[in-house]
Amino acid sequence: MWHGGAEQNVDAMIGYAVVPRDGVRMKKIINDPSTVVEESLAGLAAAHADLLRVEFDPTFVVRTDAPRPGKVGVVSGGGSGHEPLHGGFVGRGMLDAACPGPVFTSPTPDPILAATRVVDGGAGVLHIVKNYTGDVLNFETAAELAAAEDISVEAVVIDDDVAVKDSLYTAGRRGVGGTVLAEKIIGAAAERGDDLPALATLCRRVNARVRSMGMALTSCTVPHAGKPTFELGEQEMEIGIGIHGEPGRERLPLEPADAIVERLLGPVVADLPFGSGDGVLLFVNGMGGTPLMELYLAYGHVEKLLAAQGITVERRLVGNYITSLEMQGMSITLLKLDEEMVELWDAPVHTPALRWGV
Amino acid sequence: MWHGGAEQNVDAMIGYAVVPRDGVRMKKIINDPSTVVEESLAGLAAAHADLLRVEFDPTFVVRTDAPRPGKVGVVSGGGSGHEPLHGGFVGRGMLDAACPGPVFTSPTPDPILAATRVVDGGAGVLHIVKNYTGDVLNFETAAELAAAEDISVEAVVIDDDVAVKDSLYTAGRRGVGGTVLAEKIIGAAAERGDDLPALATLCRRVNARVRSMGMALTSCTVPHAGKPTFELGEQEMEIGIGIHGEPGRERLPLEPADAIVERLLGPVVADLPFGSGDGVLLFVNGMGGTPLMELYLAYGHVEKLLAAQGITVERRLVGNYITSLEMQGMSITLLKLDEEMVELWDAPVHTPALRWGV
Amino acid sequence: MAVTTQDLVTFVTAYAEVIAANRAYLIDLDAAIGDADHGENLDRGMKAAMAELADAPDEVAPAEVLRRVATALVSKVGGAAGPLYGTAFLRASGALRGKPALDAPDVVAAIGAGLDGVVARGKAVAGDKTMVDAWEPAARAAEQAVSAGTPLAGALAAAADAAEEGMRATVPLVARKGRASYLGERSAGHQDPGATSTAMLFRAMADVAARGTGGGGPAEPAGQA
Amino acid sequence: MAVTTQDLVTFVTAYAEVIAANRAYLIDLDAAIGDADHGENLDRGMKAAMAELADAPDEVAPAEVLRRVATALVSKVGGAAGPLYGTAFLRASGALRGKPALDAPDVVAAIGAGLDGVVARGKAVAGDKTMVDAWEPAARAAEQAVSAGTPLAGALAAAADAAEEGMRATVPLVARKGRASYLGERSAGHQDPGATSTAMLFRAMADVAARGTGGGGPAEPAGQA
Ligand SMILES: Nc1ncnc2c1ncn2[C@@H]1O[C@H](COP(=O)(O)OP(=O)(O)O)[C@@H](O)[C@H]1O
Ligand SMILES: Nc1ncnc2c1ncn2[C@@H]1O[C@H](COP(=O)(O)OP(=O)(O)O)[C@@H](O)[C@H]1O
Ligand SMILES: [Mg+2]
Ligand SMILES: [Mg+2]
Ligand SMILES: [Mg+2]
Ligand SMILES: [Mg+2]
Repeated sequence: MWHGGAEQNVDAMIGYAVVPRDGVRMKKIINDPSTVVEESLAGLAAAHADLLRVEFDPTFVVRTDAPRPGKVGVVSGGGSGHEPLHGGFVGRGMLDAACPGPVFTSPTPDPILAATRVVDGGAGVLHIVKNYTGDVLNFETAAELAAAEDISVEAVVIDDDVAVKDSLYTAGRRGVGGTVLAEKIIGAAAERGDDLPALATLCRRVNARVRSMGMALTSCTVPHAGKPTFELGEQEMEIGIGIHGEPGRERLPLEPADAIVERLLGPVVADLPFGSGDGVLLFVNGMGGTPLMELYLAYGHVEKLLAAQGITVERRLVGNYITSLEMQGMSITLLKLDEEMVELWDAPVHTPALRWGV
Repeated sequence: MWHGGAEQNVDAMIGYAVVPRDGVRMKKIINDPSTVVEESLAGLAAAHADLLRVEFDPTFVVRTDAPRPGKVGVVSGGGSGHEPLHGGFVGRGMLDAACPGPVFTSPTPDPILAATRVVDGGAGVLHIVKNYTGDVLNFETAAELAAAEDISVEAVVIDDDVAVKDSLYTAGRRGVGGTVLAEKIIGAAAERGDDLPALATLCRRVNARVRSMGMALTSCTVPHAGKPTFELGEQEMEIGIGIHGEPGRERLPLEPADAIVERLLGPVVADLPFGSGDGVLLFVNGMGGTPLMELYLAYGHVEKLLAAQGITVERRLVGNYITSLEMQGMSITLLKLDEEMVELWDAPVHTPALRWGV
Repeated sequence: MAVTTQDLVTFVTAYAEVIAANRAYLIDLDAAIGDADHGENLDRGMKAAMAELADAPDEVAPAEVLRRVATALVSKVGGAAGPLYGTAFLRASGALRGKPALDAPDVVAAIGAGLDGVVARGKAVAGDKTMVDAWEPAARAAEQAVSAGTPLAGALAAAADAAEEGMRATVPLVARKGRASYLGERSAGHQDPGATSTAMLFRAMADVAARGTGGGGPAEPAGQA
Repeated sequence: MAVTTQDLVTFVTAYAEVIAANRAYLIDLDAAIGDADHGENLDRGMKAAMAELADAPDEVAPAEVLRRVATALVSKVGGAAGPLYGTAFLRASGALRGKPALDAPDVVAAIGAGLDGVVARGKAVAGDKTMVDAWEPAARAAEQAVSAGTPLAGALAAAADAAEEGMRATVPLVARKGRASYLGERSAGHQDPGATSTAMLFRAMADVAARGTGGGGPAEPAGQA
């Protein structure tokens, strides 16, 4: 019923994840699937030693100046493969620490707990958690363990993906592009001195006002799997994908950019709903392998469609910020802004991936 | 001898570049190959109206505050498909204008001349030109035409690609990653008030001290061609590519990241040569479709190799900054720094793609 | 015919081997309706569990064996399966606390506690297309068999059969929990990876029980070519 | 048998048609040793040239036809080919300034001026694997034929043959100029796209000359199915 069985020699299996036995390599600049996350983090640390350092046992990324006494620590994390999220957002005015798990696998409680301890400056720690069963469960356990050490922890779950039909009886919606915006805004609020309950409330408010939807032109290859997660025909695309290379809600024939944009934007706008008079932050995100030429082209069309509905783009972000490895594709995120959010978005930030005002 | 011939009806050919007749689409978020550059630029302009505007007849990107009286205008350009280069580098402290041609085709003299006129604040204009026959010839013509209008123009040609064997009798080396560094450094020097001869001298000095080499894991698809420029096997890579999707010097079996990095870094270091005691800017660049996870992994290995040779990485840039459409691959650029270059690199810059200090 | 610490180690070892052998298969199942990591995650976790057990002194209690496995799974697997299997082993360990060796009702209690742990953490019910669809029938079958006086080996064989049946029954289901739920109707037609790894867990248990009685060195595989 | 403005328009039109028909072919040639744009660029340029000629009054001089084509190519083609062909047409136009109609030596002079323009801008010599490898033998053949008293149609046919031979001779060459030079030895074994489009230029010229004498409406294609 399943392939192989107990009679196979386990030794022959060890190292399977290393260079596949037949010498087949992937189209990736990596050495070994079993060390890709750590090697990449080592590079991040080497490149941005002024901002952050990386601990490896357990693995987390943390600001060089943590803990900051009196400041709430802001921690996020999740599987790797979404770079620059989350490690690339560690630094002044954004995350105090990030916990990267293996590729597409949420971290275990150990690194989350360790990061939580390191960034606690006495004012408690906020966990920003993307809504995936694994992330939620592991952050939950870490928070319980931290509480047992008298660290105040609040967790806010981000679930902005309108591609997933929500229901009381399901795992709910995924956390996707809205996470980047929440991390920036909450990071700025923490930097200005907001306390833990205020930050949690603000983060829930951001989550309540942000919606996203994504699509893929190609699949991606998880390093330890060694082959594309799904097969997509030359003339096909997936609509309603998340950020883990999982297939989406629908497979459709390829379409022009304008039609793709409309497929994504329609459900996003309708869901909140966004409406005439709203000021929004528009985030056009690439899935990792989509060049800026295409993202700006899409951005232009989204802005026009929004303008036609009386929705004003007050702030924007265009680029590959929350990704699925080398997947080609994009997502559109809209956040309904208020004055406070604009101010916090504009506040100085200095991280490997986002920087302004510094 | 060639396919088809004059007897074919030209009308049937018109629109070939639009949606291919059999309805075949590319894995790109675009509407129409014949308008992709303009549509993308419209999105860039919409997203960054605070920094730049785009003119369309002829096509160029220009700072909103141009011309700045007394400041030398810095203009670059070349074929499109290398985004964010050059349009994404227009703004404070970098380029005053960029002239994007069609995909991988250098612009004609018209937009270069128009941009040169618009940014001339009386102190003349510096053209930063990548060394390709087309770019050089078209910028040359534009400079002659500008001179006829009494605009002082100096042109500096960037040719940093060590993959190309240099010789008096050939087209010479290509301009690649070093262009990004030159544009940043020269932009900062222009902003502080350097005059045209000083800028040209400095730019030549940067060019003399910068070396690059690139590789591809995949080809890319030029929109109007509709299919990949070259076919690369599942287990192959191209070493010594440029930024136009052209094949490289050698086709080799895929290798681990460390081996790839060594293949690129060796010739770069040997060429200048860089040596013990040198302080460098290390630029690890993605070709458009390579995720940050891989680029940081490579960065880490480069830094280690340099350290072992006594070369210190004093500044760095990691990301997809000079690209070949959606190509997966990377390039490594080293610039031998001096104090002035460090200061100019650190100077404030505010463009769509590079921002700090502002 | 008491189950000893050594039997539990043998079982855990057998499970680690099955998971290693089926790593790619579980990745493939997860690729179809999830994110292609289930086999990789469990394999990493069970290797860590084996490392935890390698330096276990012979005199540790059965509960300690399961506690060590739980710790390894919680701290090395991550994702959804890490906390779920980790909690299952932790609760099973708790149910066996203080017992130097186990009888059939102890094993049934441990299995039941494991299921309760999965449900407590994951909030899935039968029919949601998760590992619960294999756990629940397995726990029920073991309990009924032991209540009816079936010897442990037979009860565990019944549990493994039930788990495999539950696993197969996930194929037509539309997922309501876990990552597969994001696919909506498209999740139907695929076997749940977690239910599959759970069926493997019960089959490993049954195989070890079938091989022989407690005590002594590594059990010899029985009835193999 | 003078060449008129109308003949030149017919020739430019024929060339635009050949380029349109061979757009994909020229892209493919350029993909192999360049950047896959030569066909696209020339097609865009020749369409622009046709637009420039569309509103040309009948009484413009031959030099003006070529000047308009040059302007269109310079301002619409870009890349290497734009300035090179643009300069060629501009210099050819210069060679014909003031002439209401052309005789065979005028045509030879214009071709020679065109070649000089390409060489002046591009600095390539024969054997560098560029369009010069087609231009140069074509110009030489035309000149020799006309000097030997061959009528224009025959001279241009010889030029076209020579250009095509030069084009084919680029195949084994290692490029020393243009984008193909970056490939080093790997550029050998491929036909140069620019030499190919130049051969097409001379074939279009010869075809138009063969079709008939000056004046009158669009020439009828001769000897076709
Ligand atoms: N809420 C839940 N309750 C029980 N089991 C669940 C739940 N969510 C997911 N699972 C199980 O976990 C399996 C997936 O595990 P794994 O792939 O390791 O984690 P992830 O989904 O985080 O990548 C699913 O096949 C399913 O059986
Ligand atoms: N220096 C040169 N002199 C003459 N012809 C050249 C030179 N450089 C390039 N060419 C010609 O230009 C052709 C390429 O044109 P095209 O593809 O339009 O430009 P680009 O190389 O800029 O993409 C080559 O095939 C070659 O014949
Ligand atoms: Mg996972
Ligand atoms: Mg070109
Ligand atoms: Mg999974
Ligand atoms: Mg070309």
